[in-house]
Amino acid sequence: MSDAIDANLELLDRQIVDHDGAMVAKVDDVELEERDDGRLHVTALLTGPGALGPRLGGAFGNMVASTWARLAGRTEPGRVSWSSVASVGIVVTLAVDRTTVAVDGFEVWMRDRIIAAIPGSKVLPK
Amino acid sequence: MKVGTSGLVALLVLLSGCVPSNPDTDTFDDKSLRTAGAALSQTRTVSGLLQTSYDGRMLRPTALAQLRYSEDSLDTATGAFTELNPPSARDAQYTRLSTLLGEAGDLVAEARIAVERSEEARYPRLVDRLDALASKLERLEGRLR
Amino acid sequence: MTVRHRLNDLLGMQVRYADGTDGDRVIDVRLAPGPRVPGPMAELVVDGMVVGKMRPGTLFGYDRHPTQGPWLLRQVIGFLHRHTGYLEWADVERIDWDARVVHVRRTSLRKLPPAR
Amino acid sequence: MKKLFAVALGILTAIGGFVDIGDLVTNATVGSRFGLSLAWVVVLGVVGIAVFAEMSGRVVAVSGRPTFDIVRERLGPRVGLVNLFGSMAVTLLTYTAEIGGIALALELGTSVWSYFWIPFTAAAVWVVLWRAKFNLLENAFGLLGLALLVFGVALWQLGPDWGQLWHTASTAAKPSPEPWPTYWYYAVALFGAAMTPYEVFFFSSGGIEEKWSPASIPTMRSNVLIGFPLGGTLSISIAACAAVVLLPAGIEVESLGQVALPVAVALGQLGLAVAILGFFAATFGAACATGLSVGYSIAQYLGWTWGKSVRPRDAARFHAVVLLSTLLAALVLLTTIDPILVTEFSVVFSAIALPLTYLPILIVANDPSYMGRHKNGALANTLGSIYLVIVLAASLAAIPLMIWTKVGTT
Repeated sequence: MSDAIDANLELLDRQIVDHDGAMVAKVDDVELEERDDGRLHVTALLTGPGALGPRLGGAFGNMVASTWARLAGRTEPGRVSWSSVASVGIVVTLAVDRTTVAVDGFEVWMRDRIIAAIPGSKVLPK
Repeated sequence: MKVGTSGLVALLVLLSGCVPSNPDTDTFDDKSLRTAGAALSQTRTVSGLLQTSYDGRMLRPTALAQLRYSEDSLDTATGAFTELNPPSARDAQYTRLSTLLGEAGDLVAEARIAVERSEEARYPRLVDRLDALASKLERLEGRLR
Repeated sequence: MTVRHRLNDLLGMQVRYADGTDGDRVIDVRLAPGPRVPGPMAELVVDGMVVGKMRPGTLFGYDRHPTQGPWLLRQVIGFLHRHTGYLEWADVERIDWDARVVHVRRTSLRKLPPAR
Repeated sequence: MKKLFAVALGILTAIGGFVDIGDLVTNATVGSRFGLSLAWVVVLGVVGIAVFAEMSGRVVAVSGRPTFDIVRERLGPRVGLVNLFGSMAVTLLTYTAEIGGIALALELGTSVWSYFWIPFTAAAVWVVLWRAKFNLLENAFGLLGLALLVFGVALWQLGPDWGQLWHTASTAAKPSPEPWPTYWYYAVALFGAAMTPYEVFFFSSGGIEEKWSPASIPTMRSNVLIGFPLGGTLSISIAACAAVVLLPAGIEVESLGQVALPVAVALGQLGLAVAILGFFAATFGAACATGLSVGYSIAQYLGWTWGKSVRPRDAARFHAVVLLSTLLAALVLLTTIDPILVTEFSVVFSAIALPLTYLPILIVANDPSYMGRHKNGALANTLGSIYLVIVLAASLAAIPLMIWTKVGTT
């Protein structure tokens, strides 16, 4: 039983980092797939407001999910397939680079639209 | 949402400590006490500013900046008090305090102008008048406490 | 057609025992390593459920790390979670995802084994 | 030798960075109305923030998880979000008060109206947050903040009756005219000023910025256990100066100029200039800390990339939040609301919001899966539990006291 994981306590809401430690997203929910062996298999980690909204629950949670869906133009949340997960500990570490999983659309949008336009955005703080 | 906003309004009214314009004697005495205290505080502040300026211990920009706050604070306290309709039993107290507040306002304005023009020669005389006024306010405060 | 669910749907489901009684809810889902699959980690499979009253402090972990300090909190949370127990996957007869009810073969919970 | 320098630098910045506009105003106000009869609350608050910061610093050094990661992991997304809204409201309020404080300090130095300065101070703070590296920012303002030591020198120069000062402090002898509810209201305000939540957000996120590891625990502890208490003595010296000069004169502090008056009386123009520099550095440093804390906390809750060690374009959402908060703070100040009033509210709401982040840190500091052998010992848990009760009590008492005393004005 040593490497059993309690999902709510030790997987949900954990920070996901990519293989060189860059922050990617949070584990906002976990995808379970029914297999012919009758068991539920973890097939992916779900990220973004699309996954977090339902967990917040109530009118507010629905609003979060629906607003995001309208802005992002889709209802399916960000999906990190289980095959790219390297380890689960205090953080969830991926075996791949964060661009591979491409779950941070809002980050890219904010970077290209606003932050990149401000002088000095490409310079490392001194 | 309706309950929320009315609750918020009630909280703000409570917090602002707003006083009815026709207060009873207790509320009026309490308001007089706090107004006298506020006036005393600003009068002594301005006196301190002038004294330290005269002794070359104060920076002129700091004195000017603080004088502005003291004058504003005094005007606000005075306005909030004089607009009250005192209970008949407190007419003497109302007149007395209103007069002192008026004198304080004039003196602080005089001090501001003097500092603005750097007329240090006038400071000692102003300090004496401010201190005399402060003692009167202090005595009035003592009686109200 | 592969049927997929979200863990959030399972968490908080009512547990209905064989004798029809209910009132307990799914607090956590224990995952255990399953079959080898492409990728560094073995696939995780639902192996059991932590079940009890939905009370504050479920995420504090005191029921699964019983020696965790400080003493004051351990007493308070321990008292709130005294009913918490465990169900193995084999104890689950079926999960009704629409009615959000887990039908169980047993009439009571097992004792909760600590996770580590 | 380099290690010694790092330790010394850490302690000095902890002292200089400890006092902010909330400490300045609240301690001076309390000194001018209650003398040193509330000094025990500052001691209580300083020990409290030292315990709280040491725990969160250890959690960061060992597990690499700063405050709001833990808040979400231990309270779940829903309660975590309520916590985030509460803590952000307080931190934004404090951020606004700090930027207002910088403008007030500049006004004292130039006599130019403070509202004129606000756009420039807000812009200056943002540029520093956009370009400066984390430890440059912390060290520069931390060291400059040491200028506030001038209050200790002023107190010494005033040659007060030390016996009488010690008597009022040790017996918490409340001056007769002040009613008890107001006394307890200002006790909560002082406690909130000493134990502001953003200090822990900034301190723990700073641990990530400076890449702490378990090896950095001793240095972190020296900063907290030596720097914070010395920072606390600065607060007490500000209150003592007010008690010696302002209280007898019946001057009740309502503006920053009055806070500086005792220094002018004691040390003259040079002392006053150093005090104003200290106001500027303390509020600017605190503005940077609170501004970053808003970004840190939201980014940590949502899992975004954050921090000063990456290029702004690689932490776009984090910097967008910092920019938005700065604009918001400047707009609020430009409504000519008095920054001192904003400060008074910020310290009381700090006391209210404190348990929200204190509890998760206390829990995780005990969690073996996060901390391993570095988890809380008996001392940390005893103090931690005592302060959990104190923090909850202060939080519950804050609003009733605020209403009963009409924000301390009765």
